[in-house]
Amino acid sequence: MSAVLEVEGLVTGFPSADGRVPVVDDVSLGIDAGEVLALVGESGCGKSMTALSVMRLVPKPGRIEAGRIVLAGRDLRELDVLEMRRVRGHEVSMIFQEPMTSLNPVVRVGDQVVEAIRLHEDVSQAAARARTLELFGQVRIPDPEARLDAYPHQLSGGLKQRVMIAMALSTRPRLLIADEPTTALDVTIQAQILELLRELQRQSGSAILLITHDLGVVNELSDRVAVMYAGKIVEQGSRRDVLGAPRHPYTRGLLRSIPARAEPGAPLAEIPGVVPPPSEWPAGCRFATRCPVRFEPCRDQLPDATALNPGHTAWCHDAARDPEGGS
Amino acid sequence: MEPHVISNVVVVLVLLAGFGIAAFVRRNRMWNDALRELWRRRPVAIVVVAIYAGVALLDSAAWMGGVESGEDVVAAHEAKSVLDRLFLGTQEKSYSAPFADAEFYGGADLAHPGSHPFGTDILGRDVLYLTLKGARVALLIGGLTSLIAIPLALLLGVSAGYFGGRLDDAVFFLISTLASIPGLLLLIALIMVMGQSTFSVCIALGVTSWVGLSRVTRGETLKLRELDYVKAARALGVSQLRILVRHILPNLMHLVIITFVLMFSGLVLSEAILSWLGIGVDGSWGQMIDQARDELTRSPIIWWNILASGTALFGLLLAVNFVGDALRDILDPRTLRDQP
Amino acid sequence: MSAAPQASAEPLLRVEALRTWFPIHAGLLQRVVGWVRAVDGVDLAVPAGGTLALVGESGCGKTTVGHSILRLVEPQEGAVVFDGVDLMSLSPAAMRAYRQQIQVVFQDPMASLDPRMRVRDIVAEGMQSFGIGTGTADRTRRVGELFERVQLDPDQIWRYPHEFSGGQRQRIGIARALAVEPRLVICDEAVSALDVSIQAQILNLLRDLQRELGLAYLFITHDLGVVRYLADEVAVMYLGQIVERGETEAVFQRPAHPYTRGLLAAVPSVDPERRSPPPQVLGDVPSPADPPPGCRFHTRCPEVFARCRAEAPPLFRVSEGAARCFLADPEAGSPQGRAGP
Amino acid sequence: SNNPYPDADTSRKILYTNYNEAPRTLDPATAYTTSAHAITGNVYDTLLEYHYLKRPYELIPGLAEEVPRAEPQPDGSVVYRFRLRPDLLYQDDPAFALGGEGRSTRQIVAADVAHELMRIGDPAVNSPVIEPFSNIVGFRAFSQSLAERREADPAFAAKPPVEQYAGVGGIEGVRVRGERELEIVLANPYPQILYWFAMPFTTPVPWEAVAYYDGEEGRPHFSDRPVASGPFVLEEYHKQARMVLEANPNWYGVRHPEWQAPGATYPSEGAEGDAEAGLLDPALMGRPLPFLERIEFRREKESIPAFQKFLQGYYDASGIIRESFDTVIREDRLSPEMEELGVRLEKSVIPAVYYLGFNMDDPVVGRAGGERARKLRQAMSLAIDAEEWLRLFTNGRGVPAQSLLPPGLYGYDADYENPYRRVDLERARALLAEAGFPDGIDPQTGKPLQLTFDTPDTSAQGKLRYSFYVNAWRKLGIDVRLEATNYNQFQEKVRNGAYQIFPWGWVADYPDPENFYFLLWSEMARTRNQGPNTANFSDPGFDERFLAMKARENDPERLRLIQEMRAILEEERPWIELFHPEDYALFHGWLRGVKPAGISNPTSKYRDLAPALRAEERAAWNQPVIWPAFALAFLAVAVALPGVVTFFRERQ
Amino acid sequence: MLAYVLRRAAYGVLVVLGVLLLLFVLFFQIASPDDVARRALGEKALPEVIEQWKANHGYDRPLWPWQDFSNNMLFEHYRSMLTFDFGRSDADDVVITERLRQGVGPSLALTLPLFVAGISVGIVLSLFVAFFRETYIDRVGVWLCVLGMSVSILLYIMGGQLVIAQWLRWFPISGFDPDPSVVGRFLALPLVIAVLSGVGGDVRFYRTVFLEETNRDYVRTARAKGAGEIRIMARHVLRNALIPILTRVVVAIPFLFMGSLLLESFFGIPGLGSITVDAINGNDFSTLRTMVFIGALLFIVGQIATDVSYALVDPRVRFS
Ligand SMILES: Nc1ncnc2c1ncn2[C@@H]1O[C@H](COP(=O)(O)OP(=O)(O)OP(=O)(O)O)[C@@H](O)[C@H]1O
Ligand SMILES: Nc1ncnc2c1ncn2[C@@H]1O[C@H](COP(=O)(O)OP(=O)(O)OP(=O)(O)O)[C@@H](O)[C@H]1O
Ligand SMILES: [Mg+2]
Ligand SMILES: [Mg+2]
Repeated sequence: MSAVLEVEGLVTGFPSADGRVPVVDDVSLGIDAGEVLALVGESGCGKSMTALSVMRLVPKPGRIEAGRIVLAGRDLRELDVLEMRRVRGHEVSMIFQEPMTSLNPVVRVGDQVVEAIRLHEDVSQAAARARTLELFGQVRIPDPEARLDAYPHQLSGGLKQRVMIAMALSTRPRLLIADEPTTALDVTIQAQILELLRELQRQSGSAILLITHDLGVVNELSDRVAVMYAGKIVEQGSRRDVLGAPRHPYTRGLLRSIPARAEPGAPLAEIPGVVPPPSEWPAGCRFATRCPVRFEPCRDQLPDATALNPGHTAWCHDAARDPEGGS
Repeated sequence: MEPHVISNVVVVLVLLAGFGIAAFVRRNRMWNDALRELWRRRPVAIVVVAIYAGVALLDSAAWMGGVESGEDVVAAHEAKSVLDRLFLGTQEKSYSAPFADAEFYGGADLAHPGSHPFGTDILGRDVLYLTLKGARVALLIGGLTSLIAIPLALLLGVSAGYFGGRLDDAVFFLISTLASIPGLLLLIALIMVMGQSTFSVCIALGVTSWVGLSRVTRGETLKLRELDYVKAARALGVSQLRILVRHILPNLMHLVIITFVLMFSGLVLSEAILSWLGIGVDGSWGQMIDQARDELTRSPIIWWNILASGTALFGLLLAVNFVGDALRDILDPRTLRDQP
Repeated sequence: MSAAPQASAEPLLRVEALRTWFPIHAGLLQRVVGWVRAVDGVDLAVPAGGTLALVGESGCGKTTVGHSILRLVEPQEGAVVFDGVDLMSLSPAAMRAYRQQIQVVFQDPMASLDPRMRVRDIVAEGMQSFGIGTGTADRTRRVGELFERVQLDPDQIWRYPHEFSGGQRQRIGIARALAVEPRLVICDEAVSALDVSIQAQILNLLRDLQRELGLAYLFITHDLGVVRYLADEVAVMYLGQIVERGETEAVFQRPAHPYTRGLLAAVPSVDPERRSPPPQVLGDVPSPADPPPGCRFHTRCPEVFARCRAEAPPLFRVSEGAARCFLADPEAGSPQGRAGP
Repeated sequence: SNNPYPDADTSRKILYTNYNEAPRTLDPATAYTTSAHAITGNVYDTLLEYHYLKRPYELIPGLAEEVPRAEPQPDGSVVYRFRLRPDLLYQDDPAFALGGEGRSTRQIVAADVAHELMRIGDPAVNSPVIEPFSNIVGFRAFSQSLAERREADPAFAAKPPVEQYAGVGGIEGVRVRGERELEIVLANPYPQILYWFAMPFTTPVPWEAVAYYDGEEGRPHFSDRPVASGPFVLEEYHKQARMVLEANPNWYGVRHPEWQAPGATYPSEGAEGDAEAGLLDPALMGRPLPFLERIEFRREKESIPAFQKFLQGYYDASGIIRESFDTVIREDRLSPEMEELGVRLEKSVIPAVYYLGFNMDDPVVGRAGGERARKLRQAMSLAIDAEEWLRLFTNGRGVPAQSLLPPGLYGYDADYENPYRRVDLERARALLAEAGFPDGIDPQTGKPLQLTFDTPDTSAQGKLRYSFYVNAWRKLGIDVRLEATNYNQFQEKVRNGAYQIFPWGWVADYPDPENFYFLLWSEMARTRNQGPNTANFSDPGFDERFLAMKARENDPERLRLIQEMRAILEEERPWIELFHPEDYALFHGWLRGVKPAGISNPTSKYRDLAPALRAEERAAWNQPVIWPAFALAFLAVAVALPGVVTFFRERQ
Repeated sequence: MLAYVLRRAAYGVLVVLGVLLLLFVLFFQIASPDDVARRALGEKALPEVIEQWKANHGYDRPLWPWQDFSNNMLFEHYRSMLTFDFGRSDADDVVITERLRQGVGPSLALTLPLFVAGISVGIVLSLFVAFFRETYIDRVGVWLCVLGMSVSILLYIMGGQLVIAQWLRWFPISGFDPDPSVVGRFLALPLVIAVLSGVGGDVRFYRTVFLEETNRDYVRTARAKGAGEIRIMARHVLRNALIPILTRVVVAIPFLFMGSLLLESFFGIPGLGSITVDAINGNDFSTLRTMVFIGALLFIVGQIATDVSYALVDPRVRFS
């Protein structure tokens, strides 16, 4: 399979009192056609910035500082503003976490999808509208005809997220980035949305970059998983490998602290401490401050990628020391 | 009591309040940080405002005696402020241009040639002196008005927002009613009814300006009332009064300060308009501008009066507006968020 | 089970037929044109030293139940019996004494701390209010102790809330609740806003505190994983009503109400070997201002039948608890006239 | 273009002038302000007029065929006989339909003058000049019986006023003898009465107009709708914006130029200096009036724009309104810039006096203070330098006053020097010490004597002006507080007697000393009798002489009386006489036949202008300067452009 | 929607009644009819003339209903104001309604273009600076705005007259003539000055609003769709920003009125503002209170209109 998106050495930084802070630091990813890659990690670890870097929508004063973002053979960083605009929404689409605020409150939802279509395809208003109606059916919006003319506030959160999905899919993008698409929703709604994404992905074959902090969602939807911690990817591999046999202590800790996996009554395994803010990142492994198995080199030496199973990589001195290991 | 005694007491109170606030700010990290940030962003504007305030204080501390009985015999029996004393005996007979040696019309020699950087006015008074005296009036307008408006606005706005119900309905109705009368007209009507004096101008300005602030505080209180930390305090059995004082008021303070600073320029500008209508405050820059209007048709034109008073007014407002702007950015989380 | 409550004993908190409706105003004179039935006849019981979890979808009225118990909103009817005393009948002054015994921890760790107060004052405020401690210095000392208890650095008590991380702020919120030595703590989505690794720290803390201090929790959450981990009993809420109630394990193993079943099925699995089946419960929760007639769940119920649409089911006793569903009606026998899903 | 008038009007003979405050009323019986007389004087013709050019003022016949002489009667009364010109018409007006279907005008008759005199006597009209007309036999009685009948008989009160007047039998001393003859009988000699017949108060007023314009059913009120007998007709009356007069085609001067009537012909002889001033231009002399097609009064509330428009040539004259003349005079002459524009300056002393008055009812400065207060007043008088004031505030326009009589009036003595009307601080201090206020210190308080100075002007400029006097008194050590209120509050204070020192002025109604001295007659005391004697001055010796003087023609005895009264005032100092203002009117070169009138006397009909010259000058003076607009636009673009360019070039 | 409009209108009526009560207290209780009569008639007026005048102007009744329920000033005040039968001016007996009728034309001739020009110039300029946010254009723009806001309108007017009319001679320095061939000349200068004096505050406010909107999530969505900056500004941001802008605009209605007080007086435009200033100077209480009432009425109507237009712009209000 050919890679739809290839990110190499991406660095995205924000200026701060002491120089620029790379909130995304040397991140490399690859997504193949028809594949769902989940990017997980704790709040503030740089997931959204990675996604926005791909879209080249990093908010000012943030800036992409290095790296290549190759989408279907073209480095997006080389494109000029107009070309990039044609890529956005057309070749890469994005769904955001907050369906409540991500739609323009004063424009009818149908028109917002129509706009997305007509920005990229030279079709008539009527044709675009017909397409929108069709899309609304596809994303299982009940009574799609009436909903075309509804305003966002007239729809529930689940419906709004469906509209967002319809909008993202309207131009059949190669890559769909879903930034925490279900975090704001209730479980019963989340289950429906996940089901929908799963189904749409099967039909369209788009690649999906799924961003979430919920390992359950990862498990439900993804093929491969990349775990991010403090701006860096710490472990990457197939869903089964990462969730079933995690090799990075952070991934392990994360999985163990999920209450649903824990024995009722027994204390939860916890990762002590908090994610350090970018200014306090250690020079070596970023997880070193909280790691239960850290040893000498962790503090000052950046861990190298350690290939474990085919396609399963961990950036950990411990894993490098004991490639077979695991608990 | 003699006016100058009151004025001196006020100076002392203002200074005490200033030290009190400074002490509070020093202890309170949050305000301390905010002020530091303000100083970092707008040092010039703050210095300018401080200079104006200093001049106003210099013109407020007054005492009797120590005045040579010159031309003006009565002056020896009047309390003179520091500023008055600095400019004592600078009187000329009539107009003279800045730094001139002779009278503007007629060319008679001046008593103090070359010593009037802004010239003198028609009665021969030093324009720099008059302009500096205007600072006190401007700050008096702003200060006295806010002393009336802010407590009123807070009292009504906060209690309406917090207790809701009938009280809120009543206050909201009062606010709507007062707010729907165009401010200047209400101002004029009030002053005409009360008779014209500095105090009544300030009362009228206070009455017309508390409404806006009250609306802001009411809205904000409505919001704060529903916040978790207020609910938590209620769950902790904290008394209503204490909640108002400890939780609501401090969280409104930044709004009050911002509104006040932004209101200040509005007050001084309104006073200028009132002066034009003949119901302003004696000695204000508005009045000086108004006095200077006819001088613009004189030929040769008398430009220094309007330039001095206009610039003084402009300078204060500019500095205040810059400070207010920065304060808003620093204190108001809403606009803070807006900075990308 | 380690801390099984004595079933016979009078629970610490008993809520009966609690009803809290919010008026909807409209029209020329702001007349009340309708009601948001946020809480519409809720019964619950929290045993002393035990944990009751209240779960349900967003907007179903969980927070309102919590606030009604504390009388932060005034319920229209119902009884809240705490330690044998009906709180609803108390005057505001008398109520104040009881507030000391029931405390609340909120969801949003930022919004629940006054940004303009030092955390020492935040935590000490309740003590001052109830006269705990002998003076300022004593209270400060106690705050330091509480900080240690919730695993915070006692040297940081003079800081402001924004100088703490989310997990730390939540600990401060807990310390504030503990400061007045309550017997019941209402945790309103106290861990929902936190990352899993932090959430685990807080959950452990809450557990430890319960053990040490014998606290009872009314734990409001929408995360079923947390429920299962923490709660002795669970009450599932839907549109202002309790639809199922029972011991946690029993409810998780043998959910009696179709909504509970749907809810459990919808939780994504974290087992890489297993993925959830397609969801059973479809659609959105109806508006509490205009709840459907009959069974409130019938619009989304996969097992709906004619009676559900016409008649509101009462709570039927099921093995270890109760369910508000005609399927659990012991008298109905086999469900006749059942419509297809 | 900055031409405020429609371009089509450029070539017409329209005089443009401006006003500040619209007249409150145009009813000739009540209108008593300069601004009202600017309209009523031109619209209503009077039986007598003043000669346009001659000084001292001389009465000439207007609607009357000649100026009547006093005819003393054996019983002490005096009769004046007026005879109207034949074939006088009112302007066309729908009101005349009341007198007969389809009529649009009618002849002016003697009864119309009598009608107006009765209106003055009618208490409901509330005329301010009842007092001088009370010299007419039966005038007071007429007022009284009218009031009584109305009180007693509501049906009577409901009738139209003319019928009511007829019902009480009119005024005994006003006898209409046929259409054109009118006799006025005065109970005692009052020679000044003739002047009143040169004022709009006594114009013929048709009863139809009063009855028709009653303010009902959309008809305007008579006070807003004059019905003209004079050279001009009020064409448009929009108080807030403009008033327009058009030449009246029904005026006798237009219909009968052959009469060469003195009131309808440009005079051929004038006063000293008129020939040099171009007033005796052969092109004007002897020509029938009026010259103008139209007069437009534009409202100008602010003096700056008004004056600027004059400089731009859009007003033909400027500086007529008293309040707003801060003009462009240097050292008593036109500035060179002005002269370059071809502007002419006309100076004339207005028969008026401005003064600072003491309230003689006040215990400190007034009568009750006795000798002590008199010395105080004298001292205060000695501190005021009117000349300096004039120099500062009016560019020296005005004659410092030594007595209350302005130049040009009978009894004015240019050589008279008032010992208390010069600046002598030494003497003032001495007097003050004698008065018991050494160095201005009030022995009771130990502080400077405190007095209040009540002024009717709260404007900033007003305060400046009055500060001058306050500063002068401070030199004596008297602490005078300025109490500026608006005009009405000031009047309130005056009515209640709650004032000490006040500024005031008086402009003559007619050129006779009686019109000034009555301001201090005790009968006219303000607080007691609501009269114009605002100082509440009351002195038996003064009153006696005043009454004697009032009844006399100008003769040496009268002069003696005047000097004696002057001596009393000199010593008593109820007033500090300040100055007699000078009117410095500016005129553009294209305006001809302009002589300032001084007293309220309409002169528009004598004015002429050259529209072609005016158009030429205006065009030359008003070339707009355009380049700053381009410069500004260029600057804005230059500042913004680099930013815009880099913004669009920016690639991420 | 209709119910909403009605409700707003009903509250508006209530506020109108409140305003009238306030006016009554100010203008009748505090400034008594006797004073007013004497001010109008002058001091020589005889007592019976004063009584007559008070009767003519309807000032001869007891003030409050509890003094005489069927015949009192309060009810009469309400009746006359609410039926727009304002009676005659205290100062010169002119029928006030007539005077207002004369004043409305010139006022509207000035304020309507001013309203439109002010808003559109403000919005265009603020869109411009908001578009170039974080460049020096934005900073210079904001600087200029603060600068402009710190100058008294008196100085604007005096300076404008001096420079534009007197020195550059572009327009007549003041005056008004409804004649269509010249009316534009008269309005140009006040318009330029008013727009100039107000534009600073407006731009600063609108810019904040625009920036606030450009940081919203839906803008990010639009960018992610591939929409260009200009399109985002015009289609998305502007419409949302209209909501706060509308509030500002209504707040500006009385300011318009107040501004026109100065402008009309300075420029000799015989509109409502001029009438008001004359009434102030002439102590003409009946005209003044009518103007205050009309001002308040305009504001209240404007506010209702905004709330309704809110509903039109903002579907969240429309469908609630
Ligand atoms: N505008 C900004 N200025 C400065 N720093 C920023 C800005 N936006 C984000 N960051 C920093 O970038 C880092 C990564 O943010 P990002 O939004 O990518 O996190 P995330 O993983 O998506 O978190 P979440 O799960 O909360 O969405 C954070 O540490 C944040 O502090
Ligand atoms: N003060 C109030 N006035 C009117 N309606 C209210 C009020 N508070 C809550 N509601 C409504 O009552 C219903 C229940 O609200 P509640 O906050 O109790 O739900 P919840 O279960 O806590 O939801 P969430 O999970 O979102 O916190 C909601 O529909 C809400 O809109
Ligand atoms: Mg994110
Ligand atoms: Mg909740």
